[in-house]
Amino acid sequence: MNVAVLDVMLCAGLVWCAVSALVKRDLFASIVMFISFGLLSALAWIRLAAPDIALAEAAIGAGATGALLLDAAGVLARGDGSAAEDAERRTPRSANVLGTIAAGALFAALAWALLSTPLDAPRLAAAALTGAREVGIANPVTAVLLDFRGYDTLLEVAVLLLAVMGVMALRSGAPVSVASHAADPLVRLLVGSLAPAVLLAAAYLVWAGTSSPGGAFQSGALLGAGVIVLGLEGMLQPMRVHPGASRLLLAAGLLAFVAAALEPVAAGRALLQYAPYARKGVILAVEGILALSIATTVAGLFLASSVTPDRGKAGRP
Amino acid sequence: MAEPGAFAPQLLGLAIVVPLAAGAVSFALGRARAMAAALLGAAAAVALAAAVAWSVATGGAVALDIGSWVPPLGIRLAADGLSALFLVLAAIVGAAVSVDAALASRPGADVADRWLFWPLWLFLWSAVNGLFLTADVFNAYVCLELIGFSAVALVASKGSKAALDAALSYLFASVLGAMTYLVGVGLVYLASGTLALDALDSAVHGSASARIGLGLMLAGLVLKTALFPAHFWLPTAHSSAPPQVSAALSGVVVKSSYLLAVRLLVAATGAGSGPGLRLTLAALGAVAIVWGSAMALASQRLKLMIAYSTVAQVGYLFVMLPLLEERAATVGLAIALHALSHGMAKAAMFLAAGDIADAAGTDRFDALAGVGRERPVAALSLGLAGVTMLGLPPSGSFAAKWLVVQSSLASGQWWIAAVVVGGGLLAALYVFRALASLLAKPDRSEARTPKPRTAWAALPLAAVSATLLLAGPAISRLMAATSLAGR
Amino acid sequence: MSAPLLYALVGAGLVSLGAWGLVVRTHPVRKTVAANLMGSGAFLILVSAARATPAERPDPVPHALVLTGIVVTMATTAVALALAKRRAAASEGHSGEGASDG
Amino acid sequence: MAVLALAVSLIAPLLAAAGSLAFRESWRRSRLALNAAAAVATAAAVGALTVRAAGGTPAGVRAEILPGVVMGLRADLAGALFATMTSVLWVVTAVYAHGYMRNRQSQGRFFGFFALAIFSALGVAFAADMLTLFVFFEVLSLATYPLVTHDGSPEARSAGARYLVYALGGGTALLLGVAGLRAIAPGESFVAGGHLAAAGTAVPALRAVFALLVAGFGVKAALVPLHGWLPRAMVAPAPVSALLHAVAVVKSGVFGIVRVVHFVYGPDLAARIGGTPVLAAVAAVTVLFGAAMAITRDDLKARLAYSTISQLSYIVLGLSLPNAVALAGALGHIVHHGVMKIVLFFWAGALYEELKVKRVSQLDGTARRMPLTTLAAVSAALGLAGIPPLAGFVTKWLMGKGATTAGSAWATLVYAGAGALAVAYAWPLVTRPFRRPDAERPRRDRFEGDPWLVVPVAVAAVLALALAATAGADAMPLDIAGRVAFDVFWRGR
Repeated sequence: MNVAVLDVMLCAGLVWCAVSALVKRDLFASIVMFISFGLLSALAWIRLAAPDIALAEAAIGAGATGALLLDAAGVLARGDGSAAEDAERRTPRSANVLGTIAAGALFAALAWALLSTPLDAPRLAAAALTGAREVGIANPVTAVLLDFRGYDTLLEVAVLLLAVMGVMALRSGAPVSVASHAADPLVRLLVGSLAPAVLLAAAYLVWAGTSSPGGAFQSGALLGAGVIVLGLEGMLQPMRVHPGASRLLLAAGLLAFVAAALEPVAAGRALLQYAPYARKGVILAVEGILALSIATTVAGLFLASSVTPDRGKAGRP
Repeated sequence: MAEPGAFAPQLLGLAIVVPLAAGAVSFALGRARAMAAALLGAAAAVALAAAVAWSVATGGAVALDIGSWVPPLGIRLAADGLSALFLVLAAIVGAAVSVDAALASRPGADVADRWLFWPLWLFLWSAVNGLFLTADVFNAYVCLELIGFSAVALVASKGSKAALDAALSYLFASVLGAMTYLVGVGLVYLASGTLALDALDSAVHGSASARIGLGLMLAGLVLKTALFPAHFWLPTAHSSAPPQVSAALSGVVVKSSYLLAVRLLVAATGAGSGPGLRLTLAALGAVAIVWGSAMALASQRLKLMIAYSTVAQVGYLFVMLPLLEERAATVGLAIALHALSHGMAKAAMFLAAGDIADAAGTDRFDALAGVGRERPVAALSLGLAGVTMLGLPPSGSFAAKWLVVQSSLASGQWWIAAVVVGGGLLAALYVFRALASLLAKPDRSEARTPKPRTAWAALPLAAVSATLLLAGPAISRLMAATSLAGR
Repeated sequence: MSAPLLYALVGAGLVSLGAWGLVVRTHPVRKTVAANLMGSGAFLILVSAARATPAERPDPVPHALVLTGIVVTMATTAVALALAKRRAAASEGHSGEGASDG
Repeated sequence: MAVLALAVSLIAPLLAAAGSLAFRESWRRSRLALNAAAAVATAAAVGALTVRAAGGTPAGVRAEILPGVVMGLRADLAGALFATMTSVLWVVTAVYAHGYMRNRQSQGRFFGFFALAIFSALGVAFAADMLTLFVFFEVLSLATYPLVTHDGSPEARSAGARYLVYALGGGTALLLGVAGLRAIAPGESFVAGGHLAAAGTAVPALRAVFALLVAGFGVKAALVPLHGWLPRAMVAPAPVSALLHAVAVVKSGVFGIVRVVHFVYGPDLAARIGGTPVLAAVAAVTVLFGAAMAITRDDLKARLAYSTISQLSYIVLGLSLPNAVALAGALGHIVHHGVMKIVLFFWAGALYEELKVKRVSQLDGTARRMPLTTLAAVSAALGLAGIPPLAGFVTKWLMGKGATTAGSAWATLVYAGAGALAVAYAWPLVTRPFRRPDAERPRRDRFEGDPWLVVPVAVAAVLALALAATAGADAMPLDIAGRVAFDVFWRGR
């Protein structure tokens, strides 16, 4: 796979967006550059034949993270952040120079390491691909994600639930409430027509996950992003989500996965060792619940934290 | 089960997943019943840790291939003597922290009315167990992140401005450490084609990117373990967090990334770059001991002093490393003894400091006169924990100091013995300054309104750590199932 | 100079850039952006290695690792920004109320 | 059965310590009962152990704590001697402390750490090897710190800080010494006559280890220049000064030196490497320095403190002379001096409690107010000065005789000189109480002092007199000391 013009352009774009995201004076401008970096990197993943990652990057990397950053910048830049942060305390010149030298050294070491070892070593490719065929899951990434290294994914779902708990703790325990903003009708129309398509796409991704690019994370992220957009447009009546229900929904993904992991142990097999006949069924079930849970988490993370602190006072105990 | 040994591997998985599940259930149950579910989960975690330690003591090292996929494709959990001992440390400190938080949860206490403490705390415990037991470098990354987030959220749960500032700097330091570690994992995977820890050292031979990758991984772990000069985030975080959280952080969490660093160092000996790496880490450790003790002496607040003492005590764990090569068994035992006794003593000190700060309203030294009389249990716990800080007999850290002095005399590296012995004297300065201010007669003896909370959880912790020498036979039996010599 | 190697080198550049930003920049939002960049850089190295393997399809293991990594990075962003906002709120006015000191 | 006695002798003080700390502050009676019972049980157990040791089969237990690290307890004759003194005097002091501490705070803490100090002193006595002895020695330092700083006043805190600096400094030297010893002779337990005698190690290494060990123990044995902490530690309550600074703490330092010189190196090897000659010189200096300083001190407890420094070095000088009789005298003096000095510290405490008298110059007329206590004190003071036929004279005479037979006449001269100085500093204690007080002391209605204080003083004085009277009889401290000296010098051949 030799270097094409597109690759060079893409790489240049990536570096340029990254540099300006860090260097730009105005906070909003740097966040916009970061979001464009996210989109370019989604393209890069496709060039590197990693469709699963491209999907996740687009939905989470550029979408959810971008939304979170914009919301945070909105709150912090409006001057209610302590003056020191806004004035971007000038780091002392020496720290700046030292940092640059250290970063340069890091880059040199990394580059030298990459150049001195053959990139095209076989590594685990063959083993993983044959393993996936044995197990009967067409999409090898899903096979690795949910079977060979299922334990990683279990902990990763725990990370997501932990993030929500952290955000809730920081809003001192107020339950996740879906807030809404007024918006102009044209955007509402567009979003209204998009919503069912997003729902359908998410459902498809879960189903197709085992055989083609897709899976719990991608569909959950997509669904979550959809809910965020709906929320932003005020399309969701400010439904007073009963705290117990929202907590259960958030924890459902992890609890389901833990149940699927512990069931084999009860049946005398190893942790996370699905029974051969039920493998696809269990994986699909787990993926479904996981997708729902991730969607709630992504939406919850954004909507819960997007409630500006003063409006959040009501929730404070 | 056919014979007890067969179920042993499953214990490893349960020791991680059960607290995790308990945390999720506790979160789902919400404010009213979160504590009850969490305490149940804590009890289960303690029992599982004891079961793992028992099976390692009787049957030697235990390993579990998750989903029965053999590494490098699958993830392996492994428990040799050292990780079993660290698991037991996490269980003991975990039990004490849970009891203290439960005791503190009566109305009016600062931390436990925020019920999210319980699920966050169980996630932290499960992640620490995960890091002790994992034999897969990428899985260790996920555990490191889990620990990072739960610790940051717990530190921030205090709500004070100081706690939030500390939590933010802790978070970014933790993220930088984890990302550096991740890049290291990427490079090592590039070079060796495997993520399994024990297959690492043979695969790492000679290739430049593997050595750089390993270096980056160690750099990340050094940042997470707060070894000097990467310790800047620890004092503020550990001193402004709620007492139970500081006890868990200083007692156990700091040691989890250290254990992984030791495993990597053992693997690095294969790559031939071991000795140089260990000497630099040991030098940093020596500076950490001096710097930590000096700053502890200079601090005006009890909790800040205890936090800086952690920076110094982490230095001890690294200063022993150059001896690991030729005398792996003895130094391995020294590491286990020091980590266990310091972990328990430090947790006891923070719990006691929490109680003392309650009684005096603040933990500034000049306001603590006479509190020793009001809170005898807390003062006694602080004293007993001081025995361990100084490395005086019959504490576990004395046993560790004894083994290190022996080994360094035998292997001719005298400076390590000098640093370890000198460190004990430095610790004496700040420990007894704290004790003296507690025992001092109050100049004005107006009756303070003592809040109804006593550091009952701190006393057994401090007592066990101060007499850990007596548990020597059991610890050395467990360490017999450990091989830290590079292959 | 194969394409994966180019992307890998860009990845290395992004890691260094991210590390520089995380250390030097002080504003929490900029630090979070830097952390995300560093993550993307690391993932770029992994996936370009996956693409370069001689097997008939790219190595799925790094892909799974990167998927996990992306989700973890998003969690980092959410927690960091929530913490930054809470600290701004605490310092702005509510410092007395929510902050039980000592 | 014997191991059971060993266990009781160590566990009883531990239980007393735990109980005292756990009891409520107001449970004074039950605390006294607990401590007294524990003291009696310990004394009985130590008695049984002494009999067994005298029978030639000492009780012992060894365990491998860590791989290659063996620790053990063994109640041999020398250990039994030191333990007997400590446990017997603990009984007396427990009663005295109950009376003395009546209106003071945190008595629970006081009795707790007091019993812990006794536990560690007994541990030092029964340690079978240098590592176990070092462990108990350090626990003793820790247990006595809260006692020295008991009443929390600024002087107490600074005295405690100074005590710690010396104790931890000594502890570090000891740690390095014991590690060095372990490098030279791994895993050896004490043998009368020394177990190092045969080893062919380099002399400089032997000298270094000897110096480190003796310096480590020398801090607590208050050898000049390591004695600074002892006079300042007198700020502690009287029972602490009595038991710890006359019996447990300082004597464990001296006992440690006995173990090093006679049970690790052996007298010949110690002499060959030039260890004991240097030690004898330092001891001689301390004897004279302590006695001279004692004369100048007007504060009663300070005078007694310097007297202790001087008398301790009687013992160190005696044990560093290559002669069995001198060693027997030295070991005997450990017990005799302990009993006599405790009477004087009790007396000082009673004087302060009753009449707020702290200075020697204020002693005039105290005999009329407290005749019984003063009589006991006078008998002890005379003994201290070495006036025949009292206990102090008996052991000093043996040490002097040993010195002349060993051919080091200068040592006899030192003892004679010290004797004169001792008479000088003891004389005011004996005569002033009987003088007519110049200013009419305010009439206190009570005749003698508080019985809780008077009875222990009397009992201790009687004990001192009994020691003198039964000097020759067997099974008494002097006899046991003689046997130990015999074992060291002859069986060792």
